[in-house]
Amino acid sequence: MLIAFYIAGVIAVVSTIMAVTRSNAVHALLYLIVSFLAAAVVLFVLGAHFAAALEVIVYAGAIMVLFVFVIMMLNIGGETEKAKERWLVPKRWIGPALMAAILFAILSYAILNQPVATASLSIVEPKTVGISLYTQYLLGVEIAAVMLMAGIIGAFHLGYTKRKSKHRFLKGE
Amino acid sequence: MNNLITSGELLQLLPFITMLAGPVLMIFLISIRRNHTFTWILTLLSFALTLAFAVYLMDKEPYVSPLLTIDRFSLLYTGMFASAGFLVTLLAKRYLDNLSERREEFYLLLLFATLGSSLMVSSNGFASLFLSLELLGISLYALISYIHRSGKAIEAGLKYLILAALSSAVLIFGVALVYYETGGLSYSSIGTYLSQHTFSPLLVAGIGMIIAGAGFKLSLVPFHWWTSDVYQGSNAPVTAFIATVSKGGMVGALIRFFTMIHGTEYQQVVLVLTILAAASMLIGNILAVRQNNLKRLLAYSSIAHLGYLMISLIAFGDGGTQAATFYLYAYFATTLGAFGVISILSDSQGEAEELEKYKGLFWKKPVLAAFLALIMFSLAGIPLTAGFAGKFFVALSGVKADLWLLLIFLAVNSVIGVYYYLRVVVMMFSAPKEKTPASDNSSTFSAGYIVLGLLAIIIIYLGISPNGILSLIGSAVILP
Amino acid sequence: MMRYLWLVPVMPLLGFLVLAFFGRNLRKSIITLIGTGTVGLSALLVILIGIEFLTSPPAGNAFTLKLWTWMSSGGLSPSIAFYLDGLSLAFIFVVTFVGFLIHVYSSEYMRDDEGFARFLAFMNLFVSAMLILVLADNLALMYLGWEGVGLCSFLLIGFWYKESANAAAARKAFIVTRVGDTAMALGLFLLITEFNTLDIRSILETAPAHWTPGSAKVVWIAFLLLGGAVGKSAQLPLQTWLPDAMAGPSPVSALIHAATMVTAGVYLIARNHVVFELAPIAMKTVAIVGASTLLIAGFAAVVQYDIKRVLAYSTISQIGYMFLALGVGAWSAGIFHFMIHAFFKALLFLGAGAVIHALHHEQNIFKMGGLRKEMPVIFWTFLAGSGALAALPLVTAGFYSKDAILWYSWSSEKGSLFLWAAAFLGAFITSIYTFRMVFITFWGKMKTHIHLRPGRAMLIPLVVLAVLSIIGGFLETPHNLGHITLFSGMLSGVLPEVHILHSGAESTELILQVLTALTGFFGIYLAWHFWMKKPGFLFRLKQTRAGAALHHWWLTGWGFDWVYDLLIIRPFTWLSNINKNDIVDYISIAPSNLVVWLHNLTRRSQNGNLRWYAAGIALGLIITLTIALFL
Amino acid sequence: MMEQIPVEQSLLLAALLFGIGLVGVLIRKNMILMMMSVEIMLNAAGMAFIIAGSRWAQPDGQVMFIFILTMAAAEVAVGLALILKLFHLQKSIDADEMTQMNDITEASESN
Repeated sequence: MLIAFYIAGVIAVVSTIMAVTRSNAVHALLYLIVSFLAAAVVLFVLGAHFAAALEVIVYAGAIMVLFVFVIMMLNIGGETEKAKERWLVPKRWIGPALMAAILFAILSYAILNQPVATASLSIVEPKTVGISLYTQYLLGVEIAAVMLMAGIIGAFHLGYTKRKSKHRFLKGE
Repeated sequence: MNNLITSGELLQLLPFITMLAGPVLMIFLISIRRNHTFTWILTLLSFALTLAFAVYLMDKEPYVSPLLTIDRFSLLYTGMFASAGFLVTLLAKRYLDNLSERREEFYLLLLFATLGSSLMVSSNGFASLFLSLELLGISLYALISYIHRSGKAIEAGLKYLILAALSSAVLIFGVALVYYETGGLSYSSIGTYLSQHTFSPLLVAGIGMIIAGAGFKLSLVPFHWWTSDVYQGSNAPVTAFIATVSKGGMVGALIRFFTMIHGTEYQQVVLVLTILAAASMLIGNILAVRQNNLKRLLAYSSIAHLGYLMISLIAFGDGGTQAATFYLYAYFATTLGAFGVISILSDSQGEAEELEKYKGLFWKKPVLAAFLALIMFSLAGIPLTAGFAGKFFVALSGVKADLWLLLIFLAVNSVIGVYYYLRVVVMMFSAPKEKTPASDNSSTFSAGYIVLGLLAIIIIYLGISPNGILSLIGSAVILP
Repeated sequence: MMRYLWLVPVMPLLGFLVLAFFGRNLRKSIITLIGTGTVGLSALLVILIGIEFLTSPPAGNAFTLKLWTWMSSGGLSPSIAFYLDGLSLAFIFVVTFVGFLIHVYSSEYMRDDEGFARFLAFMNLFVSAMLILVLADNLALMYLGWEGVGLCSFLLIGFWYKESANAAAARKAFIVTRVGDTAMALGLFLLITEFNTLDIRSILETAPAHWTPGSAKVVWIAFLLLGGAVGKSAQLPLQTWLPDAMAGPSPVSALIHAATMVTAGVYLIARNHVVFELAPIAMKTVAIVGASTLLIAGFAAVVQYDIKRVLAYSTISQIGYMFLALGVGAWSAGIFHFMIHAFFKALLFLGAGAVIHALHHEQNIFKMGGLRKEMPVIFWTFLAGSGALAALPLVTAGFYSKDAILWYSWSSEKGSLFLWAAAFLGAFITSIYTFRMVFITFWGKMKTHIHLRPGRAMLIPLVVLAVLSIIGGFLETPHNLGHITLFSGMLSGVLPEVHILHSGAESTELILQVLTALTGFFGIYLAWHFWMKKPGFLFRLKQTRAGAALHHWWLTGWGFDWVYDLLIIRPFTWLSNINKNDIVDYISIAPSNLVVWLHNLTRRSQNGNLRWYAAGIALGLIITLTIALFL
Repeated sequence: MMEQIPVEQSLLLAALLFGIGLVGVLIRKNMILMMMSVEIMLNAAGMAFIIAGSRWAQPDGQVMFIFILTMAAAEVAVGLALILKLFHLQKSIDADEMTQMNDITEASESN
């Protein structure tokens, strides 16, 4: 299991780096899906079987597909970005990478400076998760539902286009 | 299943249910037939009912569940947000009338956003806080870009979305670290843990990230970047909403969090908050000094005002929370008023955001100009306005907690503030450059004028006799 | 009668409200009636209350009238309450009475202005705010009045706001005084933390037991309060706003300089005299600030050609005298000078206003002249005021008040030779610039045609004030001249007696009096000599500065002039040259330049670039975490 | 068997993913990929929750993970709609071209 954790972890990190650095948007997304799958393995190893399944189904399966759809709709996959192949000049990434490195250093300092001895991990069954979700977190689920509704209404409104009418305020623009 | 909701608890949740029932009803109505005015009235009704229920529940038993605590404190804030939402709705009507279609969703989103903000204050743990924060956020993304044929609105919406999601990620990562360390998501369990253990680096990092995420919503320096662009890009009623309700929710949530964990007893927390407050006051005011766009000016001034408010949050005990809440009231009234004026003046030429447009306003619309002058005086903290009383209480709480450095910052910054607030006033009184065409459809804004009249009364009332509100706030204790 | 004390500030406030809301639709006669009538009624009320107060003094020589609790928070509950004692009585008398005369005057002066109602409304509000300031029984209410006065000055200085210069002057006045205000606010907050009360009286009563003299806290508080006083009273280094404040109409200047606003600082120090006496170094600073201000402003006044600016500098200089008096512990002398100054300065401003009005808004004194015969009433009243300002011995009130200050700056415990010398030199310069102004304006040839003669509403206040400028001094006379102590008697319960070091020095006092009187006359003579008899001399002097042989010979031919040149003209051209470059202004300009510079610097950060903003947030996060973890 | 996995290392993995996501937000000009990078950060936060939940043997961590998932889905929906709108308006989804509003071009020169 430990080996699985390390292998999945390395794959997750490498594929995430690839996802962030690829110039081709579709490639980046595919790497990201790999990264999410690896993350799912990590979650599984950590004992969260339910979450691992959700990671695959919702994150890699649903959300990422949405991204792919939009990229294909806008047709910005390959060529537009290819033209700027040399986009990854050091000037652009060195600052952000440095910042992220510092942030990571700070966080690892905090993580590794634990006064308490390392606790062990244990498996949390999907059943307990489900029960807690619908008892203790019932109101939370309700709020999440409202949140999704707000998202749907917002996306519906914003996605709507009709060319002929123009807002009176915007005639000047 | 002893945790399912009983009918008695449903009654206690009424203010929130009202804000939910309104949209549900509206969705049904929209699916049958769209009617702007009717939806508008329904929205107003929902807000009014929310306020009424909040007032009604004030003296009833508080509701405590694993996720929400509905006590007098949260009801006070809910009432405040509902009133602000009511006023924003009044202002928005004319705006949306100019939109040819699809006007009704605005009100749904507005109600959702207000609900999110109210739930933030009622949250007694990070799970519900995160959810309600995102409910607010997601409604706001769409509201900001609501008039989505404007490039500016889309730009503002996207900027806000990316940055808000970024800061949400930071906040929630911080929460994860805190949870990892303490084993609890509710404030009370974190508080219990803290009272028994020392502050470990991981916990400090977690709380630091939470403060950073909260600082984004409050637009504290250095998390303030979005403020001016979003204020400018979104339409004036929504800007008023962002400036008030969305920030107020976070202030309330922070107050509850710090009360439960006794956050201001830890010098790391105090140090970080002090630096954020000082930087916000200074940078906010400096950015506003020569700003020629009224919306951006108000954005920067709101950064500074949240900085002032932070003083009382840091001072905390001895009326600090009361001062913060009172300051929020004053800030709500003033900010809503300012954006009310902007939305009344906005016309087919676009948003009235350039200061140049306000040149000689006194000669064309004396009532509006006088009102805006009152707003500016209140923002500048001239006595007998709400702004003065708020600043007075904030300063008083700072004095009691011996926060002299911050007080000196407050004093210096209010001088800078006076400069640009008066600049607006002087602008309105100076002679207009050229003869502007007679103002159009000035009689149809009666709803807007009602809002302004109400706010003027509130601003002066809070300045002359703040006692009533103050004792109300004083009675609003936070339940564990 | 004292129960009606609350009406004193409320009457003008009512006037303000009525005029502000309905002023547009009222006839001018009714506006006049409301605007002046309300202030007149308060003045009447003050006189009645004053008579009752003096004839049958209330217990403890003070009277408190509590109306309602303003707000209560954290154990503090400032109330709307008024407090009357000798000090506040003196102030409210001057504010209402002189204020009333100014209102009467402006009812004619401003009658044809389109904003007549607005003008009177603001004036009423101004008077009301000042009354609240001096009558306040607690610090919060006092701060309310203090800010209100500032706000009204902003509104009135910028009254003719259509010209951007006027609006700029108004803003300058508000912001410069605001700098002082913030210092004062900090001082007040320190006082609150020390005593946990806002009540002025209980603070002052417990202060001597609370602090040891000279302890750090009390010194801090005294200096912060001094900051506020310096801002409002236009003393060094915050005096720069006052000359610019001349942008407002003349009655406004009269009100600001005589009855309200600039004297607020004097009131603040006098009211908190206990604090200052516990902080000797702050007291000393008050005296030094007063002495240096009176000199610098005096020098500046000599070279001005705008009649209102001459008067403005003279106000700064005279307030300097008051500060000097307060600084040496001669409290009642300072307040007495405040009252007399209010009479003659109001008179001078109103007279100047009448002249300006008559000459079609001509303010340059070199374009006036010869008005002595054309406008006799104005001339004689103006002369009375000038006499008082220059402290002509025996016959003017200014002599008695200024003489007291001069005497105490020498003889009091905290006085010194230097302070006396400064005050003495100041008196000399005062007589020079005062009579320079009088001679140039009223003597010589007519240079501008008179187009409008002042009517009765303008002349009567002038005459009343002129009479007061002459006889007002007899309320308080020195030991060797009758020894009347009516005024200091009234203040004796409030302000401590001055401690005199050189006791029994009657002869010294007489010598000093004679000396002062002589220098006054000498100054007048010099003014006559240089600006009337040989007007070309100064001109040539300026042309051939420091060098030409002819000029030098000519100077030595006038040995006397040479001394004068060396001692007076050189220093003052030097000083006025410095002043022309507004070196003192830099002190107030530098911070604003700094702010603008910072603005331009930080503005670049708001470049609209999303990635830049995200980087900003990331950097902020790193900084936050670093501070939290490693500091 | 589970005991073999050190908690710190898994938390470090989450922090590392969080950092990489941050780099992505900062260097990506394509709005879609920017949003994608934010998703990486959110996913890392969710992972941290699960680690914490496993550490305390509580379901709360996974519950929070689900909530984060929900929020991410809603946000992506709105965000992608906005990006589509942006593309319609500007024919570009380059973040660097989205600078209509700023303080530099609207430089305030007059008083």
